[in-house]
Amino acid sequence: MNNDTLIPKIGVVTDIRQDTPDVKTFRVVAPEGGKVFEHMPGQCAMLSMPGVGEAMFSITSSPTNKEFMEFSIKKCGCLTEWLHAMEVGQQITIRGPYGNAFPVEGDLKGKDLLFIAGGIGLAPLRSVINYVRDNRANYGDVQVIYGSRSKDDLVDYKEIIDEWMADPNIRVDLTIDNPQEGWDGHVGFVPNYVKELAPSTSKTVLVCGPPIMIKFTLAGLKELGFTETQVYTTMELRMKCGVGKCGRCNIGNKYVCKDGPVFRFDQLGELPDEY
Amino acid sequence: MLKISKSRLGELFDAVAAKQTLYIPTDREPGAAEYKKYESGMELTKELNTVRSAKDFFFPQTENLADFKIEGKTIEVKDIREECGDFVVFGVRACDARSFTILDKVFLCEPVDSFYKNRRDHGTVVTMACSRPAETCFCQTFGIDPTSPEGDAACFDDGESIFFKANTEKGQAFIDSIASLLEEGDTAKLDEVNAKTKEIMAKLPLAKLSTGNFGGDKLNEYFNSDKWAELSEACLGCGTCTFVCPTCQCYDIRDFNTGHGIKRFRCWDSCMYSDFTKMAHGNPRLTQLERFRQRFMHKLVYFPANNNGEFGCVGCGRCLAKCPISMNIVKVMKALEEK
Amino acid sequence: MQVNENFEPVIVAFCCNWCSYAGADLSGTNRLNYPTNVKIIRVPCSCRVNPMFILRAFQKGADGVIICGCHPGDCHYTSGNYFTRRRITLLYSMLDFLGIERNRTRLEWVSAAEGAKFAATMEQFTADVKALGPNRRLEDLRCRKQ
Amino acid sequence: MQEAMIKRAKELLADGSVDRVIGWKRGEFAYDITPAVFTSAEELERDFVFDDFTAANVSKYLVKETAKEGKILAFLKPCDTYSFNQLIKEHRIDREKVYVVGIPGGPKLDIEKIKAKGITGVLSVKNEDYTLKIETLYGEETMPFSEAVLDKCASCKSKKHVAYDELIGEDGDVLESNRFDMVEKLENMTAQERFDFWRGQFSKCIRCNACRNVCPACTCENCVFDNPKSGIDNKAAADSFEENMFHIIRAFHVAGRCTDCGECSRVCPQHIPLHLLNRKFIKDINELYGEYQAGADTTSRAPLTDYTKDDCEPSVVHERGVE
Repeated sequence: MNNDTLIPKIGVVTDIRQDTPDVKTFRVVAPEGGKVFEHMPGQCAMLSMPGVGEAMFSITSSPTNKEFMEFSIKKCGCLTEWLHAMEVGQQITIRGPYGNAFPVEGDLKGKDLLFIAGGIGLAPLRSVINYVRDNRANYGDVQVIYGSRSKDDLVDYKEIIDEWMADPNIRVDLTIDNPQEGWDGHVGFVPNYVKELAPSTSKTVLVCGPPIMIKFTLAGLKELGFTETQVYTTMELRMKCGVGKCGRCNIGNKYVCKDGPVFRFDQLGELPDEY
Repeated sequence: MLKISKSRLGELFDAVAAKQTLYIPTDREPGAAEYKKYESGMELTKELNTVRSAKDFFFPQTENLADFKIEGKTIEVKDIREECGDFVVFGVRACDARSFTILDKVFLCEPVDSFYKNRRDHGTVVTMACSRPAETCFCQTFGIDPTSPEGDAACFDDGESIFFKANTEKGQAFIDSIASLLEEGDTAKLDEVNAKTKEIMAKLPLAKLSTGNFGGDKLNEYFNSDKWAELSEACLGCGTCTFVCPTCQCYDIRDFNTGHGIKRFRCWDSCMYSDFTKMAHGNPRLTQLERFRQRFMHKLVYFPANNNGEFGCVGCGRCLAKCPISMNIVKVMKALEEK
Repeated sequence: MQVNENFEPVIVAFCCNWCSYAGADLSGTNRLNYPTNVKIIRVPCSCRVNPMFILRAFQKGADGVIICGCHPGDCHYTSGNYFTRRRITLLYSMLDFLGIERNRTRLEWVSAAEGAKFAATMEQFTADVKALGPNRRLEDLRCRKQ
Repeated sequence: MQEAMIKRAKELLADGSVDRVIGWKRGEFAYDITPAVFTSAEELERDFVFDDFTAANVSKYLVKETAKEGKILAFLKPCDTYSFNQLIKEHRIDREKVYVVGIPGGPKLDIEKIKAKGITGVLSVKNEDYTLKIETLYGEETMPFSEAVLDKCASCKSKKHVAYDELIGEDGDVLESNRFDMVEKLENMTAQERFDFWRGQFSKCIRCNACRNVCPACTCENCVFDNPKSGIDNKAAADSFEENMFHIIRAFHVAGRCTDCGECSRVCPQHIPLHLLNRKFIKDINELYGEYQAGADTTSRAPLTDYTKDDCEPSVVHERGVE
């Protein structure tokens, strides 16, 4: 019988990084080494510990990384608590890749890109940002606006400082919600910061973060003159199968796991408001 | 057309069951029929249809997907799939036969569900034309002709004999396998029976129900309708409608710790349940209104939007008969159409 | 019924922390033997035992379930075991009503001083369950060891 | 009766005594009645129905309804008033927000019993002097009223309203019912026979949760069977054990609180006689701890939250009846 997507493969956790007090980044490889499967930026995978649970996570590493996949995971439920408690060397199950991807080889090519992320919302965008950095010639200006509750809650802070900030070809603007000792950067919410920075409306925007942040960011972008067709986001709903059959992530005639998770805002506008 | 006298139906069942597993609808108690594995002497029900639909044969209520063995930090995945044996489901009604086409659209589209396909490949569906539709029947709303059901092979009952007609190769193979029991028969009486059934069909209380006002393009109009509050008001949030429905296909995947390994299984789930879309950080369908709306929007709008206008309902009438508060797709359609 | 001599039942004993668990301890310090079939689960009070616990024990492979608590009137929490008595009576009656063999369930009052009674009770209960054979009527087939 | 009820409901709506009315709404056919809330005289005129098929117990809806603003008029049959009282006792209903009008009870009819007689294509059902005249697609049929009565009504325990603000019609009495007959019959079977009986029944269960969701005693915000942290949450009984467990735990959880309203068996799509489990508990409680009728009042202590020092030991279970 052919392989069935519902039957998972094994992944070995080879590295665990504590990014923030409640976010860890896990490095996953196949038992024989190398990646379990290839993916495109924005796609997701089902991770599971049998007996504990299974859930969909966005793949935060770039496809240009040929050795491993990474997942940045926030502790918020049964499975994520278990994942946070595990040690290096643990095997988990993994299946995927699921969903569409950001159109990095399509509509985004040649465009000026603006990434806007809040908190753990950086996880899916990090994949795209690193993909773009590795294929820098294919894209125009690149700007990242990233904010979090506090300095400690900025995911991948080390990579941001050491690699992105050091990269002369991209611009990074960080912000945190409230003033904090040892922070001399910008303070304020992401949507307001975006308005302050007033990026050029020629850019194509990729935004991800808490729903409330996305809502206000989109409103701010519209004020600045951006249109809905310029803005992409990635969604999250409860999922079980990952292939548009189990019915959970259904919004209108779309299944977020299969037709999403990446949507342009004009596409989202056609769907019923139930997410 | 080939036929067999009804008095010899038992012989026919015995002959089929000698070669492969045979399931027939039989009476469990007065007024309630269910599909059972045929054993010699078992009689075909006189009920119009079974309480549960026939979807169980291809999409059972629970089934194992994989086993896991965990030792220390290592996990072993066991693929427990096996080629299933050939089987025949006899006596499926036209509505349920159509439901398989609808389930196929979900489970056989890429990526193909191998668990479903396995059973679909090995199952032969032998349908039975209806001659006594009930007041709850509305299959004609969805363009189904109960006097000429789909399925691999179709049977027709003229009161004395059962006639056979093949619709597919698989159905022809089935008829060939029992050819020695069949004889050529005159269909004059059968034509009369069918004409009579059609007369009744035209007189059914729901004969006028039409899908004309529904379809993939009606999303915003109906999603935002103010009728949902009233329609869903009394809904208990149980799964009766979902579980007796031949086309409802939502499922859950769960793990069970047996003490000596983990079994991953899938089971039917219902969008009517409060925890269907519940996540660690919230629930996009918070009240019964949203959950109720989802079920009917899916059947009347979302499904046709993705499947060339085909609706996710076959008009079998099970939810009409079984809903504890008698709220159902017919009432929903009628209410949404009012304006 | 045919008794399988090789069958070793799994017995789950829910023991109240204050009396019966101490009673089990005492039977140990007194070097009294009781069958190794008995797996003790310590609970703060016999009334902590939810009917679900009992069913789950059967599901996960127990062949018999016994609940031990302080004698009526001696509850550490004054009245816990009086509630236990009513609840468990009704539950056992229901299991009986559903056709589950009666000797698979029991309740005994064992005080901290009754080490001998604890050992004798377990001996007797294990023998009774052994005579019944493996639990088949209230078993989860998925948990059966191949 | 229906006219009197509509008239009274319209009066109470008109004078502002109540803002809403909960009752029953007519459906597509003669028998498919839906519980419904009415807010205007027009709605009442058009849709309100009270007939031989209005069996649904609307008391549980009052949990949701009394959480809203304003007062609601509830038409309660005698058996419904027991559920109502029990919910008051458990602080699930705000009594101040309900105006209870007691109405006569059944016996109500069960369409499934009519269909089980082979009468299909039912278009209308008329009760003429306790003979049902049933018009169908295939001609007219008749059957005795008594043979189509709902099980719960056939063993009615009481025609007395235990809670009301006013009555339409006369109050009745608590009845000597035969409701424990079947329980007794089962008790007198052997354990193997009982086991086979229940296995046959529970194996029909499709875990639709209709019994739980309709039950006026099942008002937990989050049921153990829906709670992933309980360890026993399940959607479908994946094993016969889980079928047993669901029904045992559910019956146990409502033991001492179940008023024997019979809704669980009425709504079961698979006709599992679930009320027998509840009645077994009621019978045991009556025999072991003294007669108790849940919902008969709003103050007495429930048998499982009470005890006496000389209660019987669980071993009595093992000493009586048939093994």
